[in-house]
Amino acid sequence: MTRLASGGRIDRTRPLHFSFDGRAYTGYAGDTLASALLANGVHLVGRSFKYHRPRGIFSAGVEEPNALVEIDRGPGQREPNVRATVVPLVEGLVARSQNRWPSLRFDLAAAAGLASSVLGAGFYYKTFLGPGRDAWHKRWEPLIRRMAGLGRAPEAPDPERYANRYAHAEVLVVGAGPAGIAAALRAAESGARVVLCDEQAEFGGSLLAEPDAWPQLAADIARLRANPLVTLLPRTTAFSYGLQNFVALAQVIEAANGLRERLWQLRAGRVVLATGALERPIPFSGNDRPGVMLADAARQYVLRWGVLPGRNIAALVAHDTGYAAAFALQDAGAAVAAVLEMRATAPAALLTEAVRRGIRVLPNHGIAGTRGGHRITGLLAAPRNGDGAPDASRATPVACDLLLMAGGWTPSVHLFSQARGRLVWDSALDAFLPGKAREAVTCAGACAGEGLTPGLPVTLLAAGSARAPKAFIDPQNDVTTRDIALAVREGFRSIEHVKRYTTNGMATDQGKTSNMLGLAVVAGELGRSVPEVGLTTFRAPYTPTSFGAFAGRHRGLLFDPVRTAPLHDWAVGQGALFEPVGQWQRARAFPQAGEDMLAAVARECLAVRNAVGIFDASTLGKIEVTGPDAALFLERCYVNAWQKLGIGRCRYGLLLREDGFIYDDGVVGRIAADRFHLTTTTGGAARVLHMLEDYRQTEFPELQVWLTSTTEHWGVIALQGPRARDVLTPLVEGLDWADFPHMAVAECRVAGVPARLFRVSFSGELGFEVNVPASQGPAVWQALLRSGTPHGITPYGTETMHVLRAEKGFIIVGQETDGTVTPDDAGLTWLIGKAKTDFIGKRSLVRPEMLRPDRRQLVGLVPRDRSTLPDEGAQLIASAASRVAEGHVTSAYRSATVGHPIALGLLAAGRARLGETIFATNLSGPATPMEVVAPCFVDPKGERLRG
Amino acid sequence: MLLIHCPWCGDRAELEFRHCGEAHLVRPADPAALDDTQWAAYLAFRDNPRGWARERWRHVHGCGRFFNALRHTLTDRFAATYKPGEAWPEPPI
Amino acid sequence: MNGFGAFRLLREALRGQTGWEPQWRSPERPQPTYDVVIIGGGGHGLATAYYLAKQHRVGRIAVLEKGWIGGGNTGRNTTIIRSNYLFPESAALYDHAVQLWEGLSQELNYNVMFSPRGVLMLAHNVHDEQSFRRHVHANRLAGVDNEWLDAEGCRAFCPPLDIHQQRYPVVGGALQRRGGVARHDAVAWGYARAAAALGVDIVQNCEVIGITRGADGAVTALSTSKGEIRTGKIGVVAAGSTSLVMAMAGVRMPLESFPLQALVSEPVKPVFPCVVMSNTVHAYISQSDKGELVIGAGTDQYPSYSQAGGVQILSHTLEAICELFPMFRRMRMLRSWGGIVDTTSDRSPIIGLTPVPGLFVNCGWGTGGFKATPGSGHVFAATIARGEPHPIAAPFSLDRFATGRLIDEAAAAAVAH
Amino acid sequence: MVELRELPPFRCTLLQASAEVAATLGHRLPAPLTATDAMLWLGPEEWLLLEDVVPPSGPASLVDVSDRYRALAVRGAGAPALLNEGCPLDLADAAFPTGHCARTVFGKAEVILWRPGADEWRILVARSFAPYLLALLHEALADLTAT
Repeated sequence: MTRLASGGRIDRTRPLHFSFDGRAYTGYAGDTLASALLANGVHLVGRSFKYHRPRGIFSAGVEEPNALVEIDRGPGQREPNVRATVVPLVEGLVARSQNRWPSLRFDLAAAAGLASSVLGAGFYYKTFLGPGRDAWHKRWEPLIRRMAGLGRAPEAPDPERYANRYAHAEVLVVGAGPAGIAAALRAAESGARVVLCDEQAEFGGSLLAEPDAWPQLAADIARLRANPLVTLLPRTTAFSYGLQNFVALAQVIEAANGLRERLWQLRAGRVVLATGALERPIPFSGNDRPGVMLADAARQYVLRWGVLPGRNIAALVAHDTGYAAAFALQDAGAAVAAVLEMRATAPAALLTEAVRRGIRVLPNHGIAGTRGGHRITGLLAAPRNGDGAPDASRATPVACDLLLMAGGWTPSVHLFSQARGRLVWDSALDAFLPGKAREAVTCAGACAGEGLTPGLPVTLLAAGSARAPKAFIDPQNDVTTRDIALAVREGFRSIEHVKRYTTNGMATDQGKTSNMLGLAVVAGELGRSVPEVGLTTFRAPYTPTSFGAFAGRHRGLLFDPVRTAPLHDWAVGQGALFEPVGQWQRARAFPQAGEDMLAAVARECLAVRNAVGIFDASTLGKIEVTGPDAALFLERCYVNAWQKLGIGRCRYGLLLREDGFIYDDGVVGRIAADRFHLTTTTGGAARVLHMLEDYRQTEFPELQVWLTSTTEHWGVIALQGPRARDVLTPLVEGLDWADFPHMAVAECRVAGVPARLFRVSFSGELGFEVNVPASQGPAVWQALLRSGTPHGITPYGTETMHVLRAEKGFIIVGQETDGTVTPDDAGLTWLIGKAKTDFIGKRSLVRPEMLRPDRRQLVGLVPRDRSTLPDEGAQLIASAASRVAEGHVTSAYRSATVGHPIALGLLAAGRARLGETIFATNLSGPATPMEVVAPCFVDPKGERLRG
Repeated sequence: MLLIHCPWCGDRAELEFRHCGEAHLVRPADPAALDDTQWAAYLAFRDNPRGWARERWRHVHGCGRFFNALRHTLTDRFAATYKPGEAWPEPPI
Repeated sequence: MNGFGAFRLLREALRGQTGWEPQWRSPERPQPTYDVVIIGGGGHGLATAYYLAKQHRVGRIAVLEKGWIGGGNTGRNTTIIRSNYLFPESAALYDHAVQLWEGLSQELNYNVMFSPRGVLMLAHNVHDEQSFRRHVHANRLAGVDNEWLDAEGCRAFCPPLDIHQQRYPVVGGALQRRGGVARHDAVAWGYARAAAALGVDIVQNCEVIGITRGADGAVTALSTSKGEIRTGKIGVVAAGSTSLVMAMAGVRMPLESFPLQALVSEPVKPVFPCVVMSNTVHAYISQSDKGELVIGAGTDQYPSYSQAGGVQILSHTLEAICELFPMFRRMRMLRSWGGIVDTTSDRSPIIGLTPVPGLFVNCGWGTGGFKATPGSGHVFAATIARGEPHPIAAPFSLDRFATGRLIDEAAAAAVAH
Repeated sequence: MVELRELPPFRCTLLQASAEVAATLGHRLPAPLTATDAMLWLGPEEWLLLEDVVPPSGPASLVDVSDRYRALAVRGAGAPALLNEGCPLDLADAAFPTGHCARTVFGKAEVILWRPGADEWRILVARSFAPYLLALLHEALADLTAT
């Protein structure tokens, strides 16, 4: 066993059972999956991306490039590419290795490694060019795709929930190591709201591997926990640092009730970044074998988790901290075969201590190669030549089962850089450090370089490695020093080009350990310094973040609000078919037993034409326009004339954009001299109000006019049909029927409820729209139904509404119009106030393009065979063989009233082509001959609606 | 997500606002007097500066007011927000 | 230029990859005089230079790039290629590009990994259905492939798709089988390599700081961070920075530049066979050959040159992805990035002449520029060489904003690019 | 603990007028960003009146919007945490003291939020958005203490 008998922060009284690749293992509470695997002697945990080389546990934290596993918590809860180093062990955890077949130990795809001399950086750009133009897509791409791609995506919907939270704090501290805890304590004492987050389950950071510090750590955390102004967020990663100290945090919760993660979006007065530093690996041949590990990670496994990851270790050291790791492992019972000191000499004090411990230190040494398959078994220690490369001819073998790499430290400046802070190269420390900040941010601890000491400069760490075989920089993507050198040779000089060409730093660890080394190799190849080569930009996320956390609760029915009108529940009870219209759900038809939608629509249409129909029009947008200048305001906005509209009268209004195209339409009624009731399309309610407010506030601020949205206040019930008045009359009080012609509006009572009653028609029949307070809608609807029963009242839906209006040639904005249609195109020039010198869009109507005689104009269309229904969207062509579109079908329906299909369309110079035959394209057959007719199929004189 | 200072409501999250294009474009008093090029200049042609931009916002999910802002388009930082009709502030140096 | 191919790859493997030379010449400094200077070393600019040299035999050509080639929107998009646009002018332009894409790897001797795996645009309501069917009719009439699938057909084409989502179920979709994706960086590098082989100077880290006009108003020279250059023809292909460059010549543009973000997931085994776009729920997605899910977001609402955008935009996009593909909630965002997209008021590009003689512009591609790269470069090169618009480019003139002859794909179709 | 419940319907009127005209109502006008028992400040020259009024003297807009909203009450010390599951405002005492009022958003719905008491909060939401808002709030409530 490699688990130590004592020590570490694991709870040996709480064993936890888990499995990896089907084998059962045991760990303890406090373990990560990685520490538990190591405790069970498991080093081989994965395969690399490209060459499928064996991969072991490389680190002890989020920077892990190698130990990626699949965690399976059940259907929909399978998660790929999870870093074993950050997964807290829980009872029953099921983990599997990835990217191997048939097994982790024997992976056939590892044969790719044999061809690695061919498959260098960017090889795929240079080949797969044939045979044939589609060779890549047809032949080669499928092969490449199968080889790539690490883990498996989940296959079932994720049953768990994700939450969002907005938060504010005077101080956000990122990182709960010693610097972060100290900063949080200081801030909390000043009475500020403090949020302290850390990506790990336990607070303490580097202190968690320093047993002497544990009592004080516990006391500090207790103090923070006792302070009500302090919010402690463990397992929470600050992954995005945006403008104005807006930081996004991903918190892993995994609550028993199914809440998995929460995305915090936090605005902070000041941010303290205490994000620490990451240890640098070292490029040398064979540095990717399982058992090659960052030195400090090995130390943490011993001291924090009580695991001894190797019995006979060697260390390659370029920084003093490597000795602490080697000593810690020795203290825990490991033999130290050798310490290879890359520097010319080891620091005297450390050398003395090593000698005292009986450890052999080889100065100015590197590694010429390693041995081993699924785990390292030995290395070739070699003195370094003048160029820094190990001299293989003078190498001596050293047996070991664990090799530590201590390449020095890179401060974690990711978030500082995301916040557009400037990074400056500190040549003494050989690292980029936070410089001038753009945000209210402080860096504390190792991420600011505090407490760090220099080791061998990174360019020397990489010196000579560019010619070494299989010296990995990015062990997940299998990017070697040679790949980087090749890219430079091929002219990729910008570090961004090198990154993209080699994929260095683009693996799931986002280059946390590979970027600096890649930079050093490029610098070496170009003969420049690291800061001259520059740095790739740091972008969110700091670590990969669940899609689910971003989406939060906005899923399923909560993805977008489902808006329903007051009569919705009634319609549901009637078994209506619904359609989404924007966010609204609207009843599309009310099929009776045995009816399909077409049959229902035919029945509903005939009922309206012959008797009376009732329709929920509540979703129409409504705006109350009030004030002494209300009429003048409308005059300036809409194309129509409004000043002379009588009180109690209505007009069909048309609104353009400044570019002259139709934007919205609707009936406007004048309730009083200074009060209009304006309606908009369902989809246009918000945007019309926004546009009118814009003109009111910014273009015409001198007008005394106000706008109030009343869309949600009024429920609107349309009664349409020759019997509509008969249904309504018994229920209406306070209306002078004698003065209530078509296009009139009055305030009265309907079924005892205060109402605004419009006499308007979108069907061509005698029609009314009853506006009542929304809460009264169902009661009034029921009263109308009762009153209408003797008259054959029939509820109808949006589809019938569409057919009825098309039979009359009334346009629907968004169906007949598409943002490119002018009033004249739609045959609505008659609406434009003749005496008006200006309104929104008027100037655009006289641009040359708008005056072209061949503009597409609204026409009616009837199939010559009186039976073929053309497709909505079908193109109109002059002959069945023509390839030139002259317009398109905007609407097409089977009309029960007319007895054959009817359509509306936009046709070039259409109004002059009545009687012509035009052809409508058909996706599954020859084009349909259509007769061009006037766009009105029922009661062209409009006598019915005046009845 | 930007934090925007509404001249009436103070600092609020960008979610409550709508950007409404370049500011200080005055609708011509007599559009009919403009030729097509001049009218197109009003409709479509914009400064689109890299640097300080004068722009309009509306606190659409707040007090509903339109206002103007001076914002740097390279850093997205606001120097000032101000009410319609007020003179534009000079950009910071 | 030594050719690429399997044989060369093997030969280089045997000699330790030592025989590769720089893929394109990148002189540190420009020459003092050129016949044509292209401002902007993205895919469009490099393609323009390539076709100028290849097809129009222009002798001295420079491409000036402020940073590194392909570092703007070329390297910051979701690589979707399609041509199923509504208006014949647009369909002609984008289909011209698709036809060039189909042979581009061979043309450039550089594998740009064009993968016509099909682009499926989802309809979620009656209005979408009407709009997309109109596209299908219009495209087929114009000889551009596009077909209508019902909901089950959509799921068959894209098995991960949940067509029965609670909120916005899928009612069908428009499928363009010739549409697909390509490797974005390779497009820039491939054009650069092929153009450089024909003698084009590609000067990186060279920022244009002024444009000089002669007494007749025509361009005569430009000044750069690397010195003065005399030239009689300038092609501006500067995407988000177009307004700035054109202002140097005193030309104001109908453009606004917005941040556009995109993101990728961690790589996974092949799970997503095609490209799916949904305008109603606002997202588009494909899977790269590396295995990453490549996901597009909408633009932020305010103009910006910061190449950064708000996290709420990413949230909005990922909500939509999780809605269409609920099994992806446990996938993780690996990288995100932002581009600067220059948009016109009708959401169609501007390609052609300007009021300044000798100054040509190609801009306004908004969120849809990558797919047009070869076609855009091809017609722009012809426009510059001949001094008059290529027939396919002619409708996309700058004066359409005055005449009103707009090509408003966005308004007409409400379709994201 | 946090309690969430829907309030019964109530009458309300939207007033838009200059401050001088509004002052003729006889009510004390709430300061910007605040509410009284009778009136909510919604914006400059815009108030929501919760009591019946006689029209002010002078040009003004009064529109009955009683049926536009549904009203919710949230009570308890944890209310700000619940509200911040969808609302981006800083709801701490210093930023949003008792008596404050704001039109803002919750998730994808616009709401009017005000704080009549230290642990008392009110939400007005447009009628058609109410089911969405209630479902969001109830789900968030269930998760509020989940660990």
